[in-house]
Amino acid sequence: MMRDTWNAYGIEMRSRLLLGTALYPSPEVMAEAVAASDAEVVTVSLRRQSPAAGGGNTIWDFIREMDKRLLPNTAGCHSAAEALNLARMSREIFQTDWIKLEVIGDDYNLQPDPFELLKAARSLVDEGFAVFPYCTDDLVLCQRLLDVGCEVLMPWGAPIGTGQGLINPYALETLRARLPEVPIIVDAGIGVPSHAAAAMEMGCAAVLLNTAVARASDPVGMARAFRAGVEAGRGAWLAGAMPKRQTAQPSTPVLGTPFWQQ
Amino acid sequence: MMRDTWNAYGIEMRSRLLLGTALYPSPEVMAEAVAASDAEVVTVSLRRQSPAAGGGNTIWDFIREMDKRLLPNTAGCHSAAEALNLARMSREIFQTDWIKLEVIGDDYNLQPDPFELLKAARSLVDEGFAVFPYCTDDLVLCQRLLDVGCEVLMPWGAPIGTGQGLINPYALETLRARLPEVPIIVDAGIGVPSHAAAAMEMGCAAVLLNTAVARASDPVGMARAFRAGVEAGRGAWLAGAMPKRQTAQPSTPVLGTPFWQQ
Amino acid sequence: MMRDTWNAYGIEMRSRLLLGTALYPSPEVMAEAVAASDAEVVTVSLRRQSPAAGGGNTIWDFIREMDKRLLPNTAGCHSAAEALNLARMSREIFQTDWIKLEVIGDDYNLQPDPFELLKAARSLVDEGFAVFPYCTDDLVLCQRLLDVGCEVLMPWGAPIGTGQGLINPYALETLRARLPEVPIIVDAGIGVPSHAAAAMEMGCAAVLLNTAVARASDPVGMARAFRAGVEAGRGAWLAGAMPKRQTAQPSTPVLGTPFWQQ
Amino acid sequence: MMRDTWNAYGIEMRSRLLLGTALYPSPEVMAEAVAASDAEVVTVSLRRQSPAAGGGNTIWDFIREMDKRLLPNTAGCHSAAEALNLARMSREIFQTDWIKLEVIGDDYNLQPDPFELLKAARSLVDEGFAVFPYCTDDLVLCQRLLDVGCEVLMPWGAPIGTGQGLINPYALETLRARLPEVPIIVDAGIGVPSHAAAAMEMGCAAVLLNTAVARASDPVGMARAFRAGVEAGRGAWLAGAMPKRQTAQPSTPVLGTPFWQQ
Amino acid sequence: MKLLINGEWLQTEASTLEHLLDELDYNAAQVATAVDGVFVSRDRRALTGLSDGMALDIVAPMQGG
Amino acid sequence: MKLLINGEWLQTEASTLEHLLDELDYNAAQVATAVDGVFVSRDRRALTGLSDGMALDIVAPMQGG
Amino acid sequence: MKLLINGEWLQTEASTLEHLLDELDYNAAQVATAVDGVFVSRDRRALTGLSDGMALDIVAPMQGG
Amino acid sequence: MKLLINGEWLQTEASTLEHLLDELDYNAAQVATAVDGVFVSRDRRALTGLSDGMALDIVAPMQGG
Repeated sequence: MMRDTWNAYGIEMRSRLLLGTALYPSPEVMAEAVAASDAEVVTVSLRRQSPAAGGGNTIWDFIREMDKRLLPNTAGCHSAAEALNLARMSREIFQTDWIKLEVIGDDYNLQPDPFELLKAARSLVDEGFAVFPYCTDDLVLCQRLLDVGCEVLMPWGAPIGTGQGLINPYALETLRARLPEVPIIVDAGIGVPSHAAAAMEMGCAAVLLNTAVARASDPVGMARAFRAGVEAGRGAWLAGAMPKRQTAQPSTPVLGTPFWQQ
Repeated sequence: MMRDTWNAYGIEMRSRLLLGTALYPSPEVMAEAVAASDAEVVTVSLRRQSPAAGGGNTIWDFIREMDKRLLPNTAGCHSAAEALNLARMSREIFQTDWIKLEVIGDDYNLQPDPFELLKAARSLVDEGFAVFPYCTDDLVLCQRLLDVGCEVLMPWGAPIGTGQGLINPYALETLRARLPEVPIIVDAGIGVPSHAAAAMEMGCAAVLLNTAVARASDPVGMARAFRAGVEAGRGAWLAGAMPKRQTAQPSTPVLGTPFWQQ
Repeated sequence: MMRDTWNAYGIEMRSRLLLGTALYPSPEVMAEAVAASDAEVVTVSLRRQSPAAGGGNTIWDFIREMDKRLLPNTAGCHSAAEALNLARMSREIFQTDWIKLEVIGDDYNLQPDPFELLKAARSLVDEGFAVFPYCTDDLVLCQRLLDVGCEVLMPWGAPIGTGQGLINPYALETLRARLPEVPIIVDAGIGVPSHAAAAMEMGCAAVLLNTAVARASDPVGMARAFRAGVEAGRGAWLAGAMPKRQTAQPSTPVLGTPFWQQ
Repeated sequence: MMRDTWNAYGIEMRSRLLLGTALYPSPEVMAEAVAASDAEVVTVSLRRQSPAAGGGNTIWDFIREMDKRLLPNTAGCHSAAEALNLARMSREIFQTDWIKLEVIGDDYNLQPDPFELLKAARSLVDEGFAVFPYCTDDLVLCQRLLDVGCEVLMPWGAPIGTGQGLINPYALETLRARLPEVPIIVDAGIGVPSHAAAAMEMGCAAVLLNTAVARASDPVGMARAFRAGVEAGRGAWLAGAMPKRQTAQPSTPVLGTPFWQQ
Repeated sequence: MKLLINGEWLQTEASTLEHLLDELDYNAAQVATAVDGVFVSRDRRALTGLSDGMALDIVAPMQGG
Repeated sequence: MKLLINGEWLQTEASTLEHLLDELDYNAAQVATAVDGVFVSRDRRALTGLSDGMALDIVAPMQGG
Repeated sequence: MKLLINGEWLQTEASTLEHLLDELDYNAAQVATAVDGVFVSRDRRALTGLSDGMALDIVAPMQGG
Repeated sequence: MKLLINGEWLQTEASTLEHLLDELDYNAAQVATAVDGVFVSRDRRALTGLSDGMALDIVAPMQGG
């Protein structure tokens, strides 16, 4: 098979599955799941460190050892100001310009706040960050994010952690059709590999998920399943799916059917 | 990974993708697509042979050379009597008891005729055939097919050749829940790998398709994509998917979120 | 508005809502709900009568007083033989040839048994009954029911009492398209008026329901709502809906939009 | 039936169907359709007037004569500035503070621009307008519109003129659940009465439409159908629908079923 | 003689279905009857003899869906 | 002096918006006006001087969705 | 004698199905046969006499879905 | 002097952010810091004076989604 890669902020990547590192039953399982997923990028966060913790920080040790590209997030931020400062702290610690920009606008559906998100994205781009905005599937918001310098979009499929899949395929297809040059990563809401495959079949560049793998009965097996699902969807996009038809059409040749007389 | 196989009529199989051999741009592409799909079973048919044809029969030569297990069909039959006689002819030629039993009840949606299908299935089982009935997703029909001795069910996902996917997931889930011991192969209507993955995520044993691969722009690439899709769905079923939730739930830990004061 | 009626077995009817009489909080509420629904036909049943009951049978007194056309059912029958005998008992008691023929094939989804249903329908038609078969949305089964003399079809929308609405609109639309001359009454599974309206918008002749009205918080209000929903859907079918479009189109004229310069 | 009204900006209304006045085959049909719809509010616009037109303006004469409450729109505006000035012009001409605020963000899906919309809404509220914002179903945007003083929300069901219905019911239900006190009017995208009924069944206050009526084969009949559909949905909301169930439940009593022996 | 009437065993000496209905105080005009799962019409009740172990259904109008 | 009126260039010598409406035979009570995209209310039309190149919008009620 | 072979009429004097296949140059091992819609197995072809108006199906392996 | 450190009040006499991290035994290379919600980079910690009531965030790498 031809080499099929994608690109974000000048980095060429092979794997189209980005994986979160939270919610796993143990650091060991996390590490094994990441390996099984074939992800090249994993998401991480910054959290308050108690002084008592000393040097101990098992999970981070595990993550560091995996030697994957890090995508730090600003999870939990509710304003542009918070997200900005957390992004700066991330850059210092993780030594990367990459930032998954989350600015939550509602504590019930954990959706992005379009207004604060755009404000934060503009500032972060100005400061040289490579912004991966966790956004809604709103075309105008997405266009604005591109206007301020984002080179990637990360619309939600469904609210974080719900596993509902792609609740508004129409909107995602509109994004894909209207912004054909931009890598779209569906982030949040994916529950099973068929959801991931469906996103890729639409022409999305990649998929980012966490809960669906971490909270499976067997996270490692599920990571492997998602890897296959993403490959399946990507492969289908490249191979060009048949058009849907309204009426049935036989596959076996009709000509020469036995027992049939004029 | 543990060896994961399934079983139909005493034959243990590894691959959960059964592939049709019709509608490909060329025999070469067909052969390459079958190889890429990793299918162990391919469907074939019998058609009237003109005497002029002599020994020549390119496509059949290609199929024979692949050395796959054959599943002959009775495509085009509209009555139990036709299907019975075609099945007998198939057994003689293909040297196998396996038969994909199709008895079409309507030329518009090419759906199975529940009545003729059941009648033909009963007779064929009596004659020692291993019947793979192409059926609807009707629970009662499926139960009756089991009652007369079928050991596998092949409900449609959507009308043949439409690529619409699983048009009635509720019915398929009901089949799966009520007949947990029977291998269910979703046959017909699948258009893209995410459809196949979704069928496998429900716990189906396998998927049979033809048009979606043969009529893709790149059949070989699509065969590979479906292989991955089936593996993805099967893997997810084994790994135990997270439950869907109505409301969002953060993946990144909330505890220790910076900037937050009581 | 032009008089819009429909016809079953030679009886012309105005109302397109048929209502069940079971599950109401009280006979009074039932009577009031039936009145509010504007139904001309109500379904009834036969049940074992204890000798102790004497003449008392409140609910039946209420039903009789409403002076509606009765459609007795064979609810609870699991075989053609049971349904046949219950139908004959119904005819004697209710003095009507009309029979809602139910032959249940599964106690979990309460779906019709296609085989026993067809057998019973054939016999009942022969005995002069006007058979209203509660059937699945299977086109071949429906065609067979017509072949044995049914003049009306009553496919389910969803399993009885679930309120899930039309779970397979594709199948219902196929029925409507392929059997354009036959009155189709969607029976079972309807939960809210929009479901009833959707069935009517497809060109169904009528809708039969019970639980959705009887188990609403306010059955009388819900009966009125369903009456409106059925009228809405019927009106839309007659008025000819706009075609769906993939892309937006302004309603307000674009010509003469202020502030716009070439 | 109890009097059931709703309220926007201090005006109590009975009818929950707001109707557009564009796209009808003739002014006469428009007037008749509005009458049949029972709408109390109709939308209007301002468009450039050629001097040659003199006093003649047939359609406006028809609208004026209907003596309905007017809701002027800012259709075609692409920025807050345009919308502001058009709103001021509307107020002068139509002598009403009411304004349906449209600020289009994309010419393909005609969706609202969340950023310009919010800016315009803030200014118009400050100038004393009663703003009816045509918005997306984004909860955060809706909350912001309320924060700047909007007392009504008008989320889209689907892109204008597509007739696709409610493409994201999850989002609309979230709005309804999170903002229970605010009148929500589903505006745009509704194609048939069942769509309108479904919106009302969710607890929306009203529905605004135009194309679905104006472009029906029989606009007057369709107006009547939508009137019924809105009443049906509203009635159902008030009457309290039964809960959906996963498994079937008989309506006819099981106790006393004949032919059954222990 | 024991009969299974509407699912319950009952001791009776009624020789015909008609007599049985009388004996049990049914309003004969308001019920329909079956013996061993087979409908017995009103005008045949007097002609329908009963014997030990028969299963009878005696039904009356009721609400239905 | 040339003005862009409703998207089309027009030659005029009208000194104010009010005069222009008169000159063009508009029914002043039935239109609303904007100059260079900014609303000009009815009572300010007489005070609104015109100069070369200005863009005017003159609008009237119409159907809308 | 005229036979309907795979949907087309053919004049032949072959007395059995086996002879017919020979006459038409079919590779007898690679086809399956039916007479008047009923399967005739390979070992019964020599025993299967033909008569005027019979409908024969002679089929071979092919692609299928 | 009382400081709000990661959401909890603490009594300290550390004059700069750098001193505070030392005093609390943080591994200075493994945390990032903010004062009153504003990021303070590593090389500015020594220059950042502390005063009563300031809110500090001291964060370290963690799993995330």
